[in-house]
Amino acid sequence: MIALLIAIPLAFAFASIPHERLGRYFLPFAALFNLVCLFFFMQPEQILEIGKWPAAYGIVLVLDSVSYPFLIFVNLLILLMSLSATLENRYGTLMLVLTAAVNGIILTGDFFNSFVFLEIISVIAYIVAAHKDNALGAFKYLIFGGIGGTMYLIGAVSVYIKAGTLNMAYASFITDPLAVPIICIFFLITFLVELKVLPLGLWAPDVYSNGSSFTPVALGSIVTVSLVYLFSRIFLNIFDLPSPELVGILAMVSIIFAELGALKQKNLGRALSFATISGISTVVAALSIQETEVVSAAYFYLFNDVISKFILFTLSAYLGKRGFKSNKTAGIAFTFASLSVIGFPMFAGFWAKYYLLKALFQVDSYALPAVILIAAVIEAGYLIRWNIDLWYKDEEESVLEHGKDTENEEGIESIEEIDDFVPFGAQVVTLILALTLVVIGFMPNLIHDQTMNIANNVLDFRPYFDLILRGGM
Amino acid sequence: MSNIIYYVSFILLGIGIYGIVSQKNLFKQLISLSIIDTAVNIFIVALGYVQGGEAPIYSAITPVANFVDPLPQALVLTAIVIGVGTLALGSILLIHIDEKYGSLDPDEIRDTREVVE
Amino acid sequence: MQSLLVYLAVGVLVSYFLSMISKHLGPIVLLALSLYGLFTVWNMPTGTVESLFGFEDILQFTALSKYFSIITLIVFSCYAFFNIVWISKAKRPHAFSALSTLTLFGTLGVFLTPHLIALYIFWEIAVVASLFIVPMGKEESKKATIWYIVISSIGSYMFLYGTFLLYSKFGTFNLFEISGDIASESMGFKWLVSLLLLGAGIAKSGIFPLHVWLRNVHGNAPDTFSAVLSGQLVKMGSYIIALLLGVFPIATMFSHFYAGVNVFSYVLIWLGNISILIGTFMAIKQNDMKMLMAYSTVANGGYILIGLSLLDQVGFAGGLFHVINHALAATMIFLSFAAVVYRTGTTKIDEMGGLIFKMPVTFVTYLVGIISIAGIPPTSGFVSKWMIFQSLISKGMFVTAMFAFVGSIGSFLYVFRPLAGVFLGQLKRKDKDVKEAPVIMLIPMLILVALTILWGVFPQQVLVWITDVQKQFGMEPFRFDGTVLYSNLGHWNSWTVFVMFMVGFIIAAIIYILMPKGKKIPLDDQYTSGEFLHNFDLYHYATKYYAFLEREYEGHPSFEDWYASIVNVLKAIGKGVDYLVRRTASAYTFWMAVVLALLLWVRW
Amino acid sequence: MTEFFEKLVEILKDPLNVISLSVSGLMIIFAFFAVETKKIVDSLISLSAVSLLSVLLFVVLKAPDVAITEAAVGSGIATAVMIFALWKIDSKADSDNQPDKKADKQLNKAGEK
Amino acid sequence: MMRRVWAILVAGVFLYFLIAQFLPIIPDFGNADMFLRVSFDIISKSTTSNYNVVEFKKSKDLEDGSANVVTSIVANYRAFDTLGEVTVLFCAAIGVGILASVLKPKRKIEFEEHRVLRISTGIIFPLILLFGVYIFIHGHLSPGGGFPGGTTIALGVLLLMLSNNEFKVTPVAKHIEQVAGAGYVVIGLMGLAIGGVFLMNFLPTGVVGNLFSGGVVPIVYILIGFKVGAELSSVVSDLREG
Repeated sequence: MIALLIAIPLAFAFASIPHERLGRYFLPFAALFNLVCLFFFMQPEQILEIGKWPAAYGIVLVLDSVSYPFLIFVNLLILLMSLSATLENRYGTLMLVLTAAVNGIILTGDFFNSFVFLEIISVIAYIVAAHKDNALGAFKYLIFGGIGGTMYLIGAVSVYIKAGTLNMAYASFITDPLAVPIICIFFLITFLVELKVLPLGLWAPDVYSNGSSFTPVALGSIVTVSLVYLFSRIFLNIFDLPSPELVGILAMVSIIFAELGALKQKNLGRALSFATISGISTVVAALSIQETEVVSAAYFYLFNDVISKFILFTLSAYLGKRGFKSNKTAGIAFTFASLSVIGFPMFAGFWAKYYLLKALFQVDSYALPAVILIAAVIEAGYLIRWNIDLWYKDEEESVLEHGKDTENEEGIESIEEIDDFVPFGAQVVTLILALTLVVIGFMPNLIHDQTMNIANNVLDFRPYFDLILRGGM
Repeated sequence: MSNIIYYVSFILLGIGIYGIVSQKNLFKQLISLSIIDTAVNIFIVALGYVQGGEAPIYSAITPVANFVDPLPQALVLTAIVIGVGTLALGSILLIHIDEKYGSLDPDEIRDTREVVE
Repeated sequence: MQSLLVYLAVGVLVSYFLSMISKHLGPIVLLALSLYGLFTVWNMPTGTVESLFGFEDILQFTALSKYFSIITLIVFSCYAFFNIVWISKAKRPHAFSALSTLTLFGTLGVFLTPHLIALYIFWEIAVVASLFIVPMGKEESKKATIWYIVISSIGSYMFLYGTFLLYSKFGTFNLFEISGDIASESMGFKWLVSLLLLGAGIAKSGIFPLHVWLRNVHGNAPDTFSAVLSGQLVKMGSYIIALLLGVFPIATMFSHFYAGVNVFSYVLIWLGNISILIGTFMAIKQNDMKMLMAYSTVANGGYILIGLSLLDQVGFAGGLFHVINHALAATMIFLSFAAVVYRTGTTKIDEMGGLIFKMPVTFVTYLVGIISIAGIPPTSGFVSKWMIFQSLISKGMFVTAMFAFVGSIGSFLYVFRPLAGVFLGQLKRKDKDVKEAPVIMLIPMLILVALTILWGVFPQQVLVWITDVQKQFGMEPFRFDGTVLYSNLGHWNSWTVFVMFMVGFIIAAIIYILMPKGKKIPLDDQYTSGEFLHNFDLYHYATKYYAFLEREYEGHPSFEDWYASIVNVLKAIGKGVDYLVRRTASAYTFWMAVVLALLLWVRW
Repeated sequence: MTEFFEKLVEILKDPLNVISLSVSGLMIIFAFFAVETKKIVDSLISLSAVSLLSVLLFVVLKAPDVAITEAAVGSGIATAVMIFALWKIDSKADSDNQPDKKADKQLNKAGEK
Repeated sequence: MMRRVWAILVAGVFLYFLIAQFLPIIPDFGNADMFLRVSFDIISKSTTSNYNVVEFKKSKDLEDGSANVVTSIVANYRAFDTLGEVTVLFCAAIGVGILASVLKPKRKIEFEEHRVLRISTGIIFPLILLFGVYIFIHGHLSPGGGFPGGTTIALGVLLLMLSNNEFKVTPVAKHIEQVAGAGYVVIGLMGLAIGGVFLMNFLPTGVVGNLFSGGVVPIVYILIGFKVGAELSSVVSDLREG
């Protein structure tokens, strides 16, 4: 039954090959179908042994109370993206496959299977990254991600060699004490690459800043969420993180340097991609401190960061050279999102920072809060600069030259539809998301209870293993 | 022949990484990546080898099971196909890069980019 | 209090949507709200505790809250009253009114809660609201906004960090509960927390290391909003300083250092001295009248800081008193500037002149304002400065006293420059048909004038509030009865002084009337070597007005440049990161090897 | 020293080991050539040689499925795809297409130092 | 030259990690003991029942009936991985199609026609096709399977391309791809419908070693073969047409 989450989008994708634009129309329905299934027909704490092979031999899909919220969140994001982005002819099909892959990587309980889904995601990422004639960035990502994928493959196979099975739950019984840290190093490198923690995240800005309306959203929001899930599944639940202090330090360095890189940029998309790096590095730094409060705060931070960056990236893609004078709704959504990223009160971002700092101080880590706050100062600097510049910009002269996609169709369409440049769907979606941020800003418990629940479950291994042992359909 | 095959695959992997780092030309980097893939495949298959085992196929000559480990081979099948998919993408991306910048040498590409931006 | 805050929160939306009907309705809503608030706060007994939005006991109405809320509401009512006409000049009237109301909401909230997180939330609300008003001003105001947000968030994040430090130690966010047991902590912790928490106040009230934003922001903000910025928002910083210095047992927390003043206060006093110095001398240089008043705000912030951190009977009271009269003075000065700009359309001093004939009431407002700033009786400005000087002298802190003295001399100088440049002197040709500002604008200015002189002559009302504050903080309250103020060096009767001044004024008036008038000569009457000069600027008062002084400190170090260069360094690092990003996969792989080596190195 | 030689001899007794050892040596040489040579065409050819030799190695390792897949996919389609890409890139260098000469010109330029 | 030194250092770090750290934790070559690995039960086809000896052409109605154990893993035990694998290739094909369609100047690769090549291709191509089909139809008995078979077909198509310039892959390939890919998912869903589990082997697994054995394994492999063939040939033709 759980397998439908993966099978249905995949079937849609295969069925939509011959017609160019078919996939683009299927996408919302597939995402909606997944959501309906999740809400009404599937409840947590069930597993599926594919092909009726017992867990150790075959592949298991696990739907426990950790993966359930992540699934809902990811499918929601996909649904919104399908409404907001302008997907050219075949990209719809790719997004359908991405839906299947993301659901799969969250559901699967098998190392090699997660590698396969990781590779699907990477291949789609390479294609999507090359959108808007951004081949060079995509190629760099391809080479680097290829090495990362190889590392993951070696890790998965050596898990099989040591544990005799590829199942995640059983793999945690590796008797050799020497083996686990070594294997974890392979996984860790892959995750540092895919989660774009500097210095391994250097590929990200060139990929995200191609001015497309769905590349940064698909990669920066959707894929990132699923990979954060896999990261916490592997390093918080099954094995434990090798040398967490080093990971924390790397992430802190990455936060600061990414903000500095964003400070300098003349191109909104590029600045935002650096901001994404720093945001996700914050999450990684918080996850590397394996305490319940901190982990839950990290998920809250991820939630806020993903939604805000969704809004910012979508609008910045449609923005072109124009300011907000002509389009108030877009401007309001943009401003709300950036205020939430900086962490001003009345928005979700404030509570994200609040819970994070509170939890960090409770576990007596004083460096990370300082880093986060310093980063917030820099972020405030450039994000407010962008806001002011876009709000108070006259339509003709643009103070900052904007994006390298101005010579192709963006530039032409900017002439006839100067007054309303953001498509209706994108406006509605961004406005809804911005209002969500405000609502969470007033009622943070809506999310905080969920994240606390996730954190409690992800940090003890027992229920997961019991679930696998119990088996079932 | 103890572990020599492991060393061989590691050395191949090292050569691939050496190629990626040392070669400016992007095409060379793609080639090095596929060398890395081959090396990893050899390594995985070697992990599944059992001394004196047969190929894991029930047939007239090997009626009873005295097989090498078939699961790594199955994994390697998957890995090979994934590798070729990546390779095809890389080639078409190279064509695009060459169209846009007229070269595959990062230095010249960077010069043209400075002009563009 | 909760009802007041809720009304304000609703008022934000109301003023926005009413502005759609007629842009003049927005300020009227704000005026009504702030008058209502003034009425409520005036009659509210101190010590009442309420809950806000279901959070128990989060609002606590102390004497300090009462004092500062009254100042805020007075300033805001005059500001709103003034805006009723001025709003037609605003760029985005709807947003302007709504954000002004939001600013009032935030600041009142700051004054009403001792809960540190709630305080931070209200603080940031006020910052955000004002943040989006500032860029509605001149063209440079965009850059100014960046200065504003960066420095203000440096301060507020320092505050947040200190808050969480306290929380991790004591497990509560309520400042009054913390204050008891902090004295027993380690010295380093006490220094760290106090400095971090004061960081917000220092950044907000433009004390020395973080004073650079005032010139840009006050100078470029919309004209009337500069009044709120300098008259009210800066006072949020003073509130934080007063609150912490009052609530924390600073005297017992830190060892005594000099003349009965402990180390911490001494550091603060020196910051105040430097601010007075910088503010005064930079104000003398300015040619833009708004920027000039911005630097005078820095100097007065220094006075307030010195007065508060003296932490004794007279000095603390003097600091609090200086808060209110600088609030009034700055508001009326900026409002009069706004009136001038409303008519003439420029803020450059040397582009105006002789407006006294055209706008007499505005001139009177400005005159009283600068008299109060310069601390001349019978205005309230003198009283506070007298108290601060008394305390300094009685403690024998003559260096600080000298700084303060230089500051007041300098304030004579710089306030006279706009006076001479803008209002006296020859009327410019282009200003021939300038009229007096509309009546709606004059009324609030006159109200402020009346208040300043009233509290200069009969300071009892203010002193009652101040002594309440001192009683609440357990200090020995300031002694006074009627109009006679007692310090331990002597006493001062403001009524007698007022009578004497009036007598002197009348005598001067009689002389002025009886004596023959001087003859008026138009500028073009004079010539050199047979050539008529038509370049009037050379003959303008304001050109090279204080050249003899400015010559002395030419080429002084400019902090704005220092901070800008720091930003450039950061940008250079960012450029380096960008350079790394633009490499190919080879370099990325190199970094992967570095990380791998680090991981291996850490394992051993 | 001596026991190493004894070990070597004892290894070389088995012809399978001889094959795999020589194959491995060839693979390493070809791989290094593929990385270091100036002309892309040469490196492509040596790349396909590497994967063909790995087919032999798979056979020795008793993995016929992998061997046949590698033969078809790794050295068949992959090489064809890359050769096509190379021809396209060269044919842009100028209109007529004798791939090899173009490869010389364009890739000597690209592959220098 | 400096690049090479750095490169040697980088490769050295990786090699150090692999040889000094990673090699000690993996068993020596050839000494892997199968009894600790799941593949032991997979070989004896007794993951759900208890251990039994599998004999060629004798033992019947086991849980999995294909003589080629690798195939039984790929197409039955870990069929879900294979679905993902097919998807990877599918995405790569789509990507090549997208990126090739936006190439600005269309530069088709032309060859000078050669008569011998054309005629011999006409003779050989059916044989290649036949061979590919053989490979994936016998995937569960002999080495090979869907991927090499499909690739062989694609190579035959490549030969056609090389032989004459007019040849191009018609949209039929897309439909084959669609039918095969959807068919795979549909088989999985049929398993869900019949056996209640996704990708369940719902057909009877005959005698080990017969052509008609292994339940859905041959069907899956045939579908994969067609799909891979169609995809790879469309990739090659996309790359050529550009």
